[in-house]
Amino acid sequence: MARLGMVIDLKRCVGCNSCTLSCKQENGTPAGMHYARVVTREVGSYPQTRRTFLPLLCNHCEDAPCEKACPTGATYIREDGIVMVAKEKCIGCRACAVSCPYMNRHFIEKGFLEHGYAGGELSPFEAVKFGAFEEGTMSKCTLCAHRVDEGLEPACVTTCPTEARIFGDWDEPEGKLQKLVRERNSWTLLPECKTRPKVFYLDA
Amino acid sequence: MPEVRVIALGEVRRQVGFSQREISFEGATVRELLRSIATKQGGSLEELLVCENRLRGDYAVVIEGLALPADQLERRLEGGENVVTMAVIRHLAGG
Amino acid sequence: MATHGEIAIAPHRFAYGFYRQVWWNWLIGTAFFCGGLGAGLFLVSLATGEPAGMIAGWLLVTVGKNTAHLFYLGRPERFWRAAMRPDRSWIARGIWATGFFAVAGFLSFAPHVFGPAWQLSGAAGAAVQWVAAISALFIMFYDGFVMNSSGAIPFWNSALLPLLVLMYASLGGTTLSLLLRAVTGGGQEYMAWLGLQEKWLLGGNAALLGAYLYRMSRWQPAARETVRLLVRGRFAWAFVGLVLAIGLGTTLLLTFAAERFRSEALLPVIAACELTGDFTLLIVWLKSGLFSPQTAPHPLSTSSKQEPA
Amino acid sequence: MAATHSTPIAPSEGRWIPSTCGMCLHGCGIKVQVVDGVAVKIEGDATNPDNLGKLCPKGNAGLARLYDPTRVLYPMKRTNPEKGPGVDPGWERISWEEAYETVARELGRVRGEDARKLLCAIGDFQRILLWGWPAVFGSPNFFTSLGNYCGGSYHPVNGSLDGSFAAINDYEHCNYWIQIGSGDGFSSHLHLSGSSKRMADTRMRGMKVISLDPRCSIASAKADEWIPILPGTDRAFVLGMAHVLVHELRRYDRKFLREHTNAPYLVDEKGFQFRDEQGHALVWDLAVHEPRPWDKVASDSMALEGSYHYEGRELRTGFQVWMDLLESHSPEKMSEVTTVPAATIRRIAREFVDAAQIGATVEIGGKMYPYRPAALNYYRGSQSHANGLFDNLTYKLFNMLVGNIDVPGGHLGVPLDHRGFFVSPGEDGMLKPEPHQLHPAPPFKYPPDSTHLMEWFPIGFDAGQLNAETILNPQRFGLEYQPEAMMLYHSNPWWNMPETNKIEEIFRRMKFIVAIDIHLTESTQWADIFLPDRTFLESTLLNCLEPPVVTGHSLRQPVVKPLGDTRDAYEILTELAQRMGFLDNWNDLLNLVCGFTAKPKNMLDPEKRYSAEELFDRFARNIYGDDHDLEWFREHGHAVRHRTPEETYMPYGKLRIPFYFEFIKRTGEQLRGNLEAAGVTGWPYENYAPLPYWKNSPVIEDGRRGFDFYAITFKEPLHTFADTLVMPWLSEVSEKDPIHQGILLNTATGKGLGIASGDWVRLTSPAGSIEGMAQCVEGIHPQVVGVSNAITREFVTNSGVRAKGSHFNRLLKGSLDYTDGATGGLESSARVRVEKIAAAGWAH
Repeated sequence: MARLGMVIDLKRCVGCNSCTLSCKQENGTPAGMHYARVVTREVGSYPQTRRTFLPLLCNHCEDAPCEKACPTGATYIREDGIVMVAKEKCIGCRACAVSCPYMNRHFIEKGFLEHGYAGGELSPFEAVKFGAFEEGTMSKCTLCAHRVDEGLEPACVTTCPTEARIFGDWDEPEGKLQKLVRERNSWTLLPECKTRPKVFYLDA
Repeated sequence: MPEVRVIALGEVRRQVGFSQREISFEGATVRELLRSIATKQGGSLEELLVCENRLRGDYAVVIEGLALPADQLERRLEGGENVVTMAVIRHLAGG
Repeated sequence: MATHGEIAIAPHRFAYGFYRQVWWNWLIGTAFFCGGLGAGLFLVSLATGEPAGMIAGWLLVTVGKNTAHLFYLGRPERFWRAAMRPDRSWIARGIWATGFFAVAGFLSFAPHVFGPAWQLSGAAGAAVQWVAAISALFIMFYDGFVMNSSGAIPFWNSALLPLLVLMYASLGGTTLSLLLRAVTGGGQEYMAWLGLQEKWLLGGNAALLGAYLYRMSRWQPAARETVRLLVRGRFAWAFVGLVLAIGLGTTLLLTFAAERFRSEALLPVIAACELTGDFTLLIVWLKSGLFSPQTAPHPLSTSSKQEPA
Repeated sequence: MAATHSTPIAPSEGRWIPSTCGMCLHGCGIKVQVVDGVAVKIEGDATNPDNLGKLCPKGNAGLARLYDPTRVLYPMKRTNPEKGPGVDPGWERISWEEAYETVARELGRVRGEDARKLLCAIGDFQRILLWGWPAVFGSPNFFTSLGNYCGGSYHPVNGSLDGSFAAINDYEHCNYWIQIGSGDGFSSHLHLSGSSKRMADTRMRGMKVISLDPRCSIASAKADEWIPILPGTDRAFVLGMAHVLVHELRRYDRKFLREHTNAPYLVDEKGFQFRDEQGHALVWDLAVHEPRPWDKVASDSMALEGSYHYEGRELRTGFQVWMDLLESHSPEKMSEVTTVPAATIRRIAREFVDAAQIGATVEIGGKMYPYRPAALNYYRGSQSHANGLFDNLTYKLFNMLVGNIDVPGGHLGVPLDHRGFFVSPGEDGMLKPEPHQLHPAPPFKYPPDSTHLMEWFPIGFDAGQLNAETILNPQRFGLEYQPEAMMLYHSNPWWNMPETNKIEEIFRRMKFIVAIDIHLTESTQWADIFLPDRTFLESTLLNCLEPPVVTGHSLRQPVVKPLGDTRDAYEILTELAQRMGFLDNWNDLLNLVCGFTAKPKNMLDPEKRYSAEELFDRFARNIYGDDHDLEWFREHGHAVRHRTPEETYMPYGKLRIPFYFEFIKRTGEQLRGNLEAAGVTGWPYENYAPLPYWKNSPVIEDGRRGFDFYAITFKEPLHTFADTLVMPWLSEVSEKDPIHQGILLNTATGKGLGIASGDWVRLTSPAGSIEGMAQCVEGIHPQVVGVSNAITREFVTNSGVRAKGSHFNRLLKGSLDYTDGATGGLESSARVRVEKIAAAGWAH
């Protein structure tokens, strides 16, 4: 048993989108789909202005609304807390997409897997990676379960140049995650949705 | 007699007909070394490289990685050094 | 780029701002429309013993609603899987209700169509009619629960939504029942009663919409923004124009006019106006659903500490 | 192709091959997962101390370059003789034999007539070994901007100061970091991924960052304080701070200036070093009150300041000369130039000198060093201006005031490669200045050989922007020939040079163009023959380029079977050299630039052809010894290690570094003599000054002609050069950030002009005009418009990417007046008029 999750340190993050691209190549998502991404925002007014960078990924919520909304049980939560989709059970009703306040559910539209990035034939890379998807079903961030299962960290964590993404297990009282949220000011996204995310953020 | 390894690059190599060679020569200075190396035209490397007692501006002699100043042809060679001779390659690269 | 103060509708998922729900589209709206309308018509017709309405309502649900749903699904061949978790999912419950309705509803009007041989005996017949009625009622409001169970879209997340779709389903059913009676000439004895019901429902729906919008205009920013979109923003033409002015206002005026002049000729126009409003309401409710912005606190301000999960 | 794996590929599948990233010039360590012959994942190599397993977004997009469906995979020839933007070349696949034969014939003809008629554009920074090919061909011409947007003035000053190539502040020890116009540690410049990690660690331990930038860049966004400033005036801000240190606070590192620089050396009335009859530079000895040779006076006896009358001469120390110059640079005056309040200039100056802890020392590795944990770091936009030399000198001198050059916590030189700093003794106890680290400065020549007038920049960079000026006005510069042919090798001069219309005219004049590249660009679509190169994932190379903190080579090796029928650019150039009859000279050049002459047994046989593997096998053994051959690198990936404190901190030991750059003045005087004798007039000699001061640039003067806004360009981590802008993976993401969606202008400015986000605007500069969609933001100076490099491409083959066509370089002038006369650096900002041409939503 474990409760795998992440802490994202906004003081360290420089909004470079390495996570976005690392996820892109690890998961080989079709055009327009990004499990990991960075939302930028300008705050304040000139000259007291800043840009904020908010890296996003599936929050792998304890009370995952996507899992509750799924009529078929295709969305399930693994023992270690990773929220997954069994694509062979998914009917493509998109109730999970509508219920996820973080917009981390992705629908593979018909035709998505027929073309490569530039609209032409699939590249050898895409031919290999697209097999993990199925048209007409949902897909989502798996916290790189296939990497975690081999003892590695998710791709976005491994590549992050500033080490802003910190992966770990919330069940370890003295683990990296618990320590960081004890030491720093931390919060989750949209707490009013009562989803109990396992991704926490540290103040910039 | 000191013995040095002479490396001839580019145009100089074309003139002397070899790329690198161990050379023993009478004397001890760079000038004497250059004098002992014959060119294909029948002259010596000294005639090709030296003008008015100075190394010609379009040729270089590099001894153990350091370029020989044009007026130091009398520099002594102890033997065992690497001596590179070449035509200066202007505009080696951009940037 | 949006600055502090106003929050824009985000053009894509990398932008800060409200994000429009893009998944549930006009096919879902059509399914909800057919479902509510059909079940409403069926229920009104069942209560008033009007087989034509029962048949039409049943067709709207079992053919209209289900076809739209199947067209919408990414994997329609696996639709049956959606029935797996009625304990948790309103969609699953809806599937069961639609299934019960298909059987019980059919059996309810079968004797009228295929002859008395199909007439079930007293208790069984009553049970079938009760099942048909309850499942029809369920179909009339469960869409509201399907939508409001999403805590992600504050505008939908209201206890008033099931009531609103139920009221609209009743209104649509009543309207269509009136029209059918005018066309087929049957069941005239309920015309006055239905006309009265129509007026009350029109007024009730207007009041309910007002309450809904009032409530939402004091709710989370994303809900407030939806209200703005509906009342003054890009959907105002549909909501104010089609839903309020045509669907409720014009319908109500015409209903009074039809009564005043005893003109059944107006009924098709009334039905067209009301059903337009009904359909449009569902579509704009879907289209104007907004997610709340995800954001970091201003880097120079502090936020309250939250306990770890 | 059909999908082959139905689940995500586990990291344990296939094999991981160590290699080197090629997505920018620097080259982080990577490992590539290959499954069934397909490269499926690139990750940072955690064993490489350079990037520590991290990768930037470009590195993470490497597979999209390898498998880019619009890559050119076969040799092609043009069948449509008509050329121009938008004209279909009618490409036709040909054999390598036909391609080589055609190129060797056409270029051979040019070489036979006058080799200088070949214009070369080489932009492959990692394969820097190949840059000498044009020289052995016989052409001096570099027809490309190369690095002079960013490094034109930067590299010569670094080399002149301390024999370094670039510079960075000391991540490990710095506590107060002023960042001017640079992305170091945040978004760009040296080895981004490792630098970002180091910067994050440094900020976490409490270092304060002050960022000066006209735009709220990433560095500014993350900084403790963002100070918006007008483009090209950063120097004025720093001169104002120097004024505060020298004249108001009177706080500077006197010991450092006396012991480690020539600041105390005496300067005569004409600005030359005052020497005795033997030629020794003299200092004023406070003990005996007379000038004495620098090496005969104890440093605490040397006068650092003061004017001295001696035998009727008026002498000042170099330091005093700058003090006198700085007198007129009060914060109030500099505030008028920069728009930054004088109080801010004073405050930052005080914070800086407080943080510098003048006098403190630290022990590292058993050795004592000065400890100066405050430093000013700068790059690109802060100094790529028509007075770029002055900009660079100002930043260096300001750092020197607190004695932080090459000491812990301070401003550290970064070497070009594994050879470290260029250290050799010069005159007067000084380090020999090395303004040219890429090639020796060609001697003065009139008429000039090169179309970019390299012979007239004795301390400068190749001023690529002058190509158009020279080629189109040959009589003005005495150019005796007209170029006829062009070789493009991984370079896009049509895109990368200013005044695009003039560059295009030169393209039109070419009788023959050959391109070696991996895809079609604005430039390569003009080619007659296209020779397809291999990507960094299909070729072999040992790489070490501008690594901060670390040193040593990292191996690039093929991870998959090359796609199509491509050849390694090195082998293409070698084949062409052989066919044109100069293989021997080519090999000899490689013997020289690879350093094989130092270990003659590694030398290439001039008559033999070597594969890239053979070349780099020798290269590896030559540097690291025979036990470190290519096979060793294939297995280990790299020989990268941390630089030692001895290599990092003052590696030149007791040699002094210049404070008063007399050699620049002297060089300028020599050039003046040469050019005047040749009858060339109008050359900007005044930029050959030994000390920097404020003077208006031509861009500031353009403001008087009604061009009331400044235009700048910028890039963020997703992009570098031109290539990444057309890669779908990367452009897709940058298209989602408003910063990269249009022309940025301040919201209040927009309001004043009646411009809102989404409106279509036109920028017009003295050089040209561009159009684009307006994006109103708060994070930009109200007098500045910003154009992301992500919207500058005009030609795209990838159907997933739009050509945005707001090509910033069209706004820049490439002429001599907009060039730094001393370094050849170009002016990278422009003055523009801004006008609204269509409202939002109107199709344009």
